[in-house]
Amino acid sequence: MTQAPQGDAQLERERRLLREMLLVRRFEEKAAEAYALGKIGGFCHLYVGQEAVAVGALATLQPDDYILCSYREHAQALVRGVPARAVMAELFGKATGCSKGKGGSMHLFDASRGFLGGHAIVGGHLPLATGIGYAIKYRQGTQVCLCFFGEAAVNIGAFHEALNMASVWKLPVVFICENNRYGMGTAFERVAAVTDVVEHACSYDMAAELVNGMDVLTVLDATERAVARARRGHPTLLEVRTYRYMGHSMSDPLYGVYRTKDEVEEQKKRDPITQLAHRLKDTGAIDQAALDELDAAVRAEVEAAVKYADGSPDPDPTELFAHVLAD
Amino acid sequence: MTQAPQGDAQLERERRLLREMLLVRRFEEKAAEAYALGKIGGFCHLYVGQEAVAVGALATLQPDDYILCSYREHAQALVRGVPARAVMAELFGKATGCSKGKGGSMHLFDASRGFLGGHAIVGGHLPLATGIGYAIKYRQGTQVCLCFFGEAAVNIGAFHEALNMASVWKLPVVFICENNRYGMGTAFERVAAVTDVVEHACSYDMAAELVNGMDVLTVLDATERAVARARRGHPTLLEVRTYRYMGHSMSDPLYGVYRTKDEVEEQKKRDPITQLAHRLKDTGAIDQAALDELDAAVRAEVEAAVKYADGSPDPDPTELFAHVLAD
Amino acid sequence: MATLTYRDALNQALREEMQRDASVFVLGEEVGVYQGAYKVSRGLLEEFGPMRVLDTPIAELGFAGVGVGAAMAGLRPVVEFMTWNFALLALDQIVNSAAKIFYMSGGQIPVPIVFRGPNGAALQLAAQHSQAWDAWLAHIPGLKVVSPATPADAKGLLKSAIRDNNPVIVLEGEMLYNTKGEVPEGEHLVPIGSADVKRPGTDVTLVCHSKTVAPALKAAELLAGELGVSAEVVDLRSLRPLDDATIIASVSKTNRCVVVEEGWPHAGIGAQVVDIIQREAFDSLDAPVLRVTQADVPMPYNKHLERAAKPSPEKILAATRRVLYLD
Amino acid sequence: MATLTYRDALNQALREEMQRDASVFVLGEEVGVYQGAYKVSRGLLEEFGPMRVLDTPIAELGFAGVGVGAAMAGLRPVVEFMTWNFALLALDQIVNSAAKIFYMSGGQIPVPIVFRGPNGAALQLAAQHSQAWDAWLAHIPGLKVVSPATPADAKGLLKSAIRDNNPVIVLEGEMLYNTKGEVPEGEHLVPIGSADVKRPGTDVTLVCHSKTVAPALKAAELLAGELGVSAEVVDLRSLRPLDDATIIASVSKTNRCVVVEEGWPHAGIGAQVVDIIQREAFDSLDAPVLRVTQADVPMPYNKHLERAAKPSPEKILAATRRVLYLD
Ligand SMILES: Cc1ncc(C[n+]2csc(CCOP(=O)(O)OP(=O)(O)O)c2C)c(N)n1
Ligand SMILES: Cc1ncc(C[n+]2csc(CCOP(=O)(O)OP(=O)(O)O)c2C)c(N)n1
Ligand SMILES: [Mg+2]
Ligand SMILES: [Mg+2]
Repeated sequence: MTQAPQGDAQLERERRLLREMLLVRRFEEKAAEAYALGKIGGFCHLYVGQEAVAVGALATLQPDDYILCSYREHAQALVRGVPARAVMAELFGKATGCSKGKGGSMHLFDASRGFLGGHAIVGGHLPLATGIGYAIKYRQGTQVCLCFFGEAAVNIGAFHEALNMASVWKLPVVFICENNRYGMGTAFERVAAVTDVVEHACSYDMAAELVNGMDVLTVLDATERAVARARRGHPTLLEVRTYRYMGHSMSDPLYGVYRTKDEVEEQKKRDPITQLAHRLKDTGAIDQAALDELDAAVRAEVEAAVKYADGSPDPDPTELFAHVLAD
Repeated sequence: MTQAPQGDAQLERERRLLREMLLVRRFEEKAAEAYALGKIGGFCHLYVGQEAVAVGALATLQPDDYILCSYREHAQALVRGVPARAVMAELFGKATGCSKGKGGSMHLFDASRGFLGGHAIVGGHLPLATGIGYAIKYRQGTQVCLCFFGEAAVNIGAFHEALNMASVWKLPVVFICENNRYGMGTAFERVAAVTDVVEHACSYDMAAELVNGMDVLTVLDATERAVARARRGHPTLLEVRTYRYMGHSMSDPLYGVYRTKDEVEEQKKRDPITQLAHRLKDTGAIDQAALDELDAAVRAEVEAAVKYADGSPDPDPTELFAHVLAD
Repeated sequence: MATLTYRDALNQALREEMQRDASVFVLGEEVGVYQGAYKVSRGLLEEFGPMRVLDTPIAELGFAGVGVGAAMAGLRPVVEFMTWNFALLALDQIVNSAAKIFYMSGGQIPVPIVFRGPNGAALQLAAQHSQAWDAWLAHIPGLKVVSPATPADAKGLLKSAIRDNNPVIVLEGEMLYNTKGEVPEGEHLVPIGSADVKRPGTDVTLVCHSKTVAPALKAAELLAGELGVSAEVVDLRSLRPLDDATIIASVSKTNRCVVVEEGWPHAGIGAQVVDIIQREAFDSLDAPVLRVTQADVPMPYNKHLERAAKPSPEKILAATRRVLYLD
Repeated sequence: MATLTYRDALNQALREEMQRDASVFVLGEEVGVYQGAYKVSRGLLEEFGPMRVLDTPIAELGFAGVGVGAAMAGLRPVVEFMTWNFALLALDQIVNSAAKIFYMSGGQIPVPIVFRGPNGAALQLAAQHSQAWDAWLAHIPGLKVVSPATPADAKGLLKSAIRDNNPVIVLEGEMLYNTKGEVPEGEHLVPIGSADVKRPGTDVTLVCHSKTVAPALKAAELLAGELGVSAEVVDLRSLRPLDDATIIASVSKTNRCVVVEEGWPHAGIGAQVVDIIQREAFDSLDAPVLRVTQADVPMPYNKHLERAAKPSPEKILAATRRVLYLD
């Protein structure tokens, strides 16, 4: 495990983590607005409440590492450095989007950053992660592949097939289960015999950790351990306990029949952004003015992204038939 | 758990178990002959060496219980009481076969005995077992469903999906994994991160037992416990350690490159039939003469089955289009 | 007659059949507590309870198999796929279990089950969530496949499907759920295998089904208005079996035909319709039959590209002009 | 030129491409230690080692996804399905991942992968093991699909498939593996998308592919002998894209056509061929195009029923007599 940075470096790092969480939060809020205005279509799954997971986990990566996500992946794309305007433009379906407007919210891609999507079949990308891990080992590379998915994906066969092979072949993959308690409107305990996802690691002789997903530093540390293990050729299953503040997607109710408003409000008290902001203020690392400044900067960035997306052209009609096959 | 029979009843029972194992052994030997003669076609998977599993497990059932199997199911059909001639006729593809000659070795069916097949996609019948368990519970019935499958099926997603649902819904299903160490030519440890199949039960909060599959009484006892538990509404995963003497199917080599002749010979020393025969002789429950008589009777039954199958007609050509759809 | 939405017509069919037959139950993701992802099962949990309205884990292969197993044991499951896109994971159970067990068992074990859900594209759901499986499912002997276009047909075909003793595929449409129409109260059954002439005409036949019926009717209007051409609109309703007679009768009268479908062109349903027409009405054809289908590409996210990919009244009109040699 | 079996031609193609390009590797069940269930990969493990000849668990969905992931990361996997029947479980990865990722990513991430294995019926393998997926796979944009009938085409098409930057489906045949033919040494590439006239003729066109080429050629012989009819036999070789030009050219010359395929009739490849012919060669057709397919039933086990279900020279002859109006 790499030595955690000290003093200023650590503060600097924490400020960066705070900024990234804020960026995600503001981006998602804007996306919700744009969706309401009909500028974004289809399914749009927001990350509000879960920011600490993507931000903490991705802080551990090198530029040549790989990332695979489900359809709830705006945050991972942003944190990985895909420009907010390219992500927003993709949600708007514009030619300037990171998938040229052909993928949309559920299918963000940026090959130049090892960001390999955005996949919308629950569990479908887990075998892909094992395959990417295999390619890394095949080339005797030192990269890792981080694979994010929700807890409901644990009930589908692909999860098991992917973990078993990653373990048998000793691949550099970190499986990050974002356990936000619900798969759409279904509480995990109603459809899973065992609700501690980490337990599944035993069946695959795989290292595992249960992680508090509302604390970005905890996520970062746990992922750092897992990534180091991966670079030594051993996969890990991380169960990160987190919570989704908004509806499953923009087409779903905010609370729904499956959870109470109180529960949601209760969870918001553990808000990862507020927590870190407080800590930084308590330690005097940042004051309210600096915080407001940070927030203003982030809001400006997101505003600019929306303007950019709005002003960008739709794909040329000929794009319909482009990229069906590679040359 | 039902009281185990005492004295004579127990001896009588053990003689019956011996007879059933002998029937299976002789039947499979004849099937191998018939296959060599081209009277049986397609894939034909024999049960030689594994007799104690089907015989021990099925001894615990009531007439209205259900049984689901993989393609290696001649034994289960015979032990369940499907006449040897109807099974042999099916292998011969005759109109008098238990599936009218349309299913063959891998698809034996006898609805009247709750024998619901004979399924040839690895893992494919496990969800069916869960569904049958659901139907039993739905009708508030007291039956159970026994589901047999090989250890290699544990690596496929359907196994996990089926076990999770059986546990969440508390269904009367006993999942019997016949661990004969190999899936075709692949040793389990080469493709499974964890080789104790029972460990998977933990991920589904399911009762489990590791069972010596070369001892019919051990199998019977363990299954009896599982069946009793099922009738109380709790599924069980049984891992029964057994061994296949012959090739994976009649199209595969006897030993192959994946195991040695010595290993096979070594295993034969634990032969379930020899073991029980010895015990019965030691206890004086049966003498050599009676044993020979029993074997002769079984051989005669199998001979008669072959004659019957041989003499039976092929399905009428119009059968090709019959039973595609039910009325 | 009451005016209902397509959604409520399906809901009524489910409720009436569940009231009529205690062996009918529905299962799938979110069908219970959440009232159905598209609210087709609204209110059923409250009326029939959790055994008959079963929320499943995200495990399409597994719960499709659970349905088949329950059907083998004599129940009449109605399996809802949240969308047919996810049924790709369940095809092994639909094709290898549901469609074959009656045949393989020599007619012993019928599988009375319904698989239903929205099929094809909605709006901007992108490539993985915008697929029409009409041609694939209709390809399979042992299945019946229906695709209602109106609320009345939705109710009548779903009721017939539930009473059928075979696996029946019901292809619905998210874009149809809110469409309104008159629906007969109570006992209203539409026989599986009968097409319906939605608009009579004399000059050209427009064959369509499901979501393409509306654009076909629209095109027929335009044809009557702009060109004084009388188009007969034939709604297939059933894709397997196809109602050859109705198709042939219409084309024998009009001598010209355009076949419209939502799916991809290559080996689509339309190709089969063309095959039938040229075979059975060869001499009455005055022009080649033309087809209007989805563009032969994965569905793009951008809404303009998506619109350009879908069949439309304009495209149908253009094709019709060509079969009428008006260009 | 050397005379090789179809099996050895495939083996040679694999070996040559693995020697030529270090990023090519094969994976699947039994491909390594067991030398391949049908010995297509014989000797490769010894020559290239376990990283490049990877034995997988029985997890079709999982290892197909592993292949796709490896391809996304730049390798060129050749995934072997022991038979295509089992690929039913992997269709989500083939259709939703392999065929769509290049498009959804706006052309950023090509997926250069081959999925290969025996397709369709062999002898008496019964319903679950005797399915031809030609029509299903050819239906999907984003895939290429080839189906070689001869050893030379098997080598040339597999080599082209491995070098292609797209997912390519290679449909082989267990009944073809032992057939012999001349095979060019070394660099022999058959372009994907080109049909081949296997026998020139003037009076009628017989369109076929894969296992139906032999019966078509046999029928052509009989036609020449018995009736003095000159039949042109067009081997499609590639099912997606189809070589429309070659088909049209032949039918424009012969004015009559019979389309033969191994699969089921309803929305089969033959239907698409018929659609093309009646659209592009309408005026040159002197008779309806007729089709010879598998009987529209699940494959029965009994060998006489099975034979009756399959296309045969006799059936092709009978259909040809009808398109020639000789009956
Ligand atoms: C195989 C499959 N089944 C169903 C769906 C529809 N669906 C999309 S997301 C979702 C819930 C997933 O929940 P979870 O895995 O916990 O992720 P979360 O949305 O909570 O991040 C469902 C049922 C799908 N996309 N894929
Ligand atoms: C999904 C699937 N993949 C591959 C096969 C081919 N196949 C048939 S049996 C078998 C091995 C199964 O081994 P195991 O489950 O241990 O059962 P055993 O044969 O040892 O009884 C394989 C690979 C299949 N039938 N189904
Ligand atoms: Mg969740
Ligand atoms: Mg085994």
